[in-house]
Amino acid sequence: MTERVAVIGVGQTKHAAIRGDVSLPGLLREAVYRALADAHLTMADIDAVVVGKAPDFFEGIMMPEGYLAEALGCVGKPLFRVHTAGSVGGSTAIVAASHIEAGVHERVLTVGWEQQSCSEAMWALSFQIPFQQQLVAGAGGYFAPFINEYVRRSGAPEDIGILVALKDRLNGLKNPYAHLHEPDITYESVRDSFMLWEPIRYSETCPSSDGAIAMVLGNESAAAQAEASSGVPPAWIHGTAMRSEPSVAMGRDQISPLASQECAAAVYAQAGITDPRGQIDVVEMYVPFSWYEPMWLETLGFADEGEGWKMTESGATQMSGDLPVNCSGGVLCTNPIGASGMLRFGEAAMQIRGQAGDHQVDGARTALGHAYGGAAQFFAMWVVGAAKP
Amino acid sequence: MPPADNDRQITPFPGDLWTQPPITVPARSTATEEVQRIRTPAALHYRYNPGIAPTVFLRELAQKRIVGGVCPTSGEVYVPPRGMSPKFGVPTSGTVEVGPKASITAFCVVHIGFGVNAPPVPFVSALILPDGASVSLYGLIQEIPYDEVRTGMRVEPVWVDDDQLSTSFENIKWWRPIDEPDTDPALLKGHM
Amino acid sequence: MRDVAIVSSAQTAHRRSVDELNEVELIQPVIAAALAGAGVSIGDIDFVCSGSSDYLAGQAFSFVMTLDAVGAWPPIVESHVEMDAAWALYEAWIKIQTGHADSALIFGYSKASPGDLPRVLSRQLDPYYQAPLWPDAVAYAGLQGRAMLDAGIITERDMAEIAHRNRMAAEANPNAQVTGSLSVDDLLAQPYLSDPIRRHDCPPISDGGVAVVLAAGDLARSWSSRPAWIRGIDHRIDGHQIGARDLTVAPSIATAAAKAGVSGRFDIAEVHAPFSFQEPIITSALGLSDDVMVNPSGGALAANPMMAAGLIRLAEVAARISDGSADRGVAHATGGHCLQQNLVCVLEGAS
Amino acid sequence: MPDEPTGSDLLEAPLAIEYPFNRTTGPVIGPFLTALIDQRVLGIRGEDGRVICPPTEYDPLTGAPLAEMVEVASTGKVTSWSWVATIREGQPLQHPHALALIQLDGADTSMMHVVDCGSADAMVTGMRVAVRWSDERTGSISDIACFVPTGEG
Repeated sequence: MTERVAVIGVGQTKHAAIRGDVSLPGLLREAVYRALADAHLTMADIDAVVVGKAPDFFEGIMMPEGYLAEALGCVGKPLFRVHTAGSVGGSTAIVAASHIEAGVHERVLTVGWEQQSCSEAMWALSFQIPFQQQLVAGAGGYFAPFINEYVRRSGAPEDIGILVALKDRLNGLKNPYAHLHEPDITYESVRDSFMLWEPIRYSETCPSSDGAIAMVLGNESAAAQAEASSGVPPAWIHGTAMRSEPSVAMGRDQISPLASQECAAAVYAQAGITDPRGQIDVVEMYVPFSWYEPMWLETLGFADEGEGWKMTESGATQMSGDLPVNCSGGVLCTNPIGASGMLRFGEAAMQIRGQAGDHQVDGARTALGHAYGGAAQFFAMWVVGAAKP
Repeated sequence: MPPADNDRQITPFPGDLWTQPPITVPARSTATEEVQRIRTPAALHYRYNPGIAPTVFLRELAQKRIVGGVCPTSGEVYVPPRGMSPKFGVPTSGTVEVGPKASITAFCVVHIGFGVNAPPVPFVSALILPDGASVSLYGLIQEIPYDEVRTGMRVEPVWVDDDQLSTSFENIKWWRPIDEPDTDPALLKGHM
Repeated sequence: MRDVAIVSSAQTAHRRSVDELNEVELIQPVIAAALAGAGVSIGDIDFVCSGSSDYLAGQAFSFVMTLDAVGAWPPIVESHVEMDAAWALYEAWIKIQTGHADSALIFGYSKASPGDLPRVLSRQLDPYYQAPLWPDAVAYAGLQGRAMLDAGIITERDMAEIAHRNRMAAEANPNAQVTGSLSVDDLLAQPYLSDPIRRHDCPPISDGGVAVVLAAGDLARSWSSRPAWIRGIDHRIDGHQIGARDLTVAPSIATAAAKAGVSGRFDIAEVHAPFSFQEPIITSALGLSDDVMVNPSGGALAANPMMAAGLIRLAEVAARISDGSADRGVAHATGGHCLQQNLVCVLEGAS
Repeated sequence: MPDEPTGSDLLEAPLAIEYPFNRTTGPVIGPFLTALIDQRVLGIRGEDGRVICPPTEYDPLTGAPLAEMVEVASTGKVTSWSWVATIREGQPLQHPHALALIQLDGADTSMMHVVDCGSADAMVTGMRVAVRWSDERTGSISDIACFVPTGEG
């Protein structure tokens, strides 16, 4: 007895390095009430709440969802907490959708957030554990070798990362909610920014943000009611998939993880997509460091192995290109970690609903939302579309 | 490359966005500055035990030996061992010595160091596959100009002085090149 | 709804401290035993979900490391909750209801021994008003115990009798950590640990884990000669601000019980009451009659591995159904302080 | 190769997870903490008219936004308590004391804090207590050093 599921409301906060004007519950509520308003619903209409965030050490609160029960209007209702590392925002949305698909609930509120101003990401992700290796190269010491290896294997020009960062930061100017707004950014300013871990420069890295996003998901009748009252069409979920693989294993390829390929294959099969580049109109992809755009273009089937950078170089992933990627500005503009994946999923839904304002891709009918986490080992994706599946 | 445009506008917010309704607060009699952000220091103290397999690894490392855990199903050798063969979900069965000679499977040049033990920048952080191991471990490459490091390059560990040896990863100060032909990078795929 | 059953489960022998093992070494044998109990391997499983908390052992991304105990190759469909693994089972049950999976492996574990658990758990409280005062979890629970005593719902003798019954029952549980008990009179002669709480009213601090295999329909029948069918499952949460709550009741349990279809006769109930005085709050919210056998395992008073103790309640009921000693049971799991969050599951043998 | 380590072969080291977490306070917690500096206690009126103290931005049952902060007394009564015999780092009092729920006069809900009263024998539910203010107040819940019995009722 599986039900069709649609996104019927999306709301997000203004994202910033420090949202000094709101408390932690206030941050979530800003997104929640905006999503409810978008769906023309109230808290009382919600059957269950599914939340996700990254490691609890970030905010220094153990399992904070219990504290947030009242703030989320959840007293007497089910409240569920997902944590799957960086992919958590995507996984959380998928778990929320499964509650409706299973026929258990009609309207589910899902929220992803992070208040990174509570601490520092560098501390929270890598405080020293006894007997473990000191990472004197910082977080980039972990992943930059894989990016460098991608450059070596693909023969990509050195400036592909600059092009991605410039595109996403320019797109971010069209998104009022984005954390980073850098109107003066230029190719030269990205190129001349401090080199951190070759080939990654400072301007090619994501910020640390306070922010939250909420979505209201509904079944077919809830979607019809919401559309009737709001006049905004639902974004139908055409497919969802999650895949995980070990952090270290012989045969693993961190540059083109099998889990990413299989996750994409699964979500495309559900959505009836056989030609991703031809059938998908817009992509919101989890790109925390510039070079992941060409790498994920390949594992998501938009380009052949070693060819993803050519799409970036040709402008195909710009808003004016044939496969716009991260019209919202993406993770490179906004990165409240636990929300970042759900922002990709929510922005994909906003494109379908025609709600993306100045970063709207005209006529977008099929969109991919993508998130990943851990050592490029946890993947979550959904395809949303204008057509009822 | 898009043209530089220094008059770029930032899109304004849509209208009617929900925000917290205004709060009425009883009048204050003093000029006390309003609290907007508080510090809540928290320290938790744990006893840390690394587990059986990492303990074996570190005790061997204190003897300047690198050991990996052997998968009883596939024969794959995991270093540093964490006790499991991750693809099969079974405990590794004992350990074997690997290296010390090794090949660089991936690397990057680092321009920002963290902590007191970071070498002068730029330096090279690399994934290093010891001979006989199935996967790589992280390490620094020194004793060669940073811009001459290559995928496939052959290296060996440089240990701290014997009186400095302990049950620590830091027993290996860094890795340095050895005079052997490079390993074909194509053979290193899947061993990062 | 699809018919879904618990077909196999396994637990560690719970201990105060398992210093020699890390978390992945702790849980792997349990996962292997649960799979073996169903006669399957990870390749037969469609969905994996686990429950753990980084705060307990101070191990960031604990669940990433324990993925190595599963065998996630080729890549698997997998999720994780930062909740008791009873909620991981709920996610798996939902997943099977969507039709995207017919089987699931669920596990939960923790090592609480590396830290000072009563202090660590204070990090779960209101970060502005409560956590900065560092209330320890035992004294915090005592606020609920006092409310029960003041309301005349329970006496200290009742509390000792509950502790005595659970710990005596635990003598038959090979995985229990604390078994046997002084007499009720002798328990009452013991000093307070945190008035009104004596040591016997508290759960032990445990290192341990549990794993469960779920399967749907005919698959369940082929994997178990007597599956324990999930007839209803639901979870609810109450408010966090205990100063705005009536601590003598947990309305979320009653709501979850109604949604899960708790009514009629039960042979057995396993309820997740970390503190003695919480047991009657749960049994009365479940509306259990006096003839129901409550906590034959000894409950959380016999072993309380955080993030696993709730799922263990479901596993204990399922095991008694599968071995034929019970036909119908109810299991309860809790999360948070003072029974804030609760899950209720009805299990039956007859298909 | 050595056998598996046991007993004294085990490696062990201390691990401290320590950070001075920053928390933004927003439009309700901020004024509450600010008022503590001035030795005043604020609550907020709930949807049903009850006064919630300490105040939240939302109703404790429905989650609806709340808007009217009101002043309550710095005296009240103990609605529940337990005895803290073993003192832990960071607790407000470094000698045995009560952890308590305290309903301040003018409030309809209770605040968790501690009571300094010497021994458990001196504690009883319903007893009257008053705030003992901290000498150095910075705008935190610890500006209330503790509560003390008033000796009345």
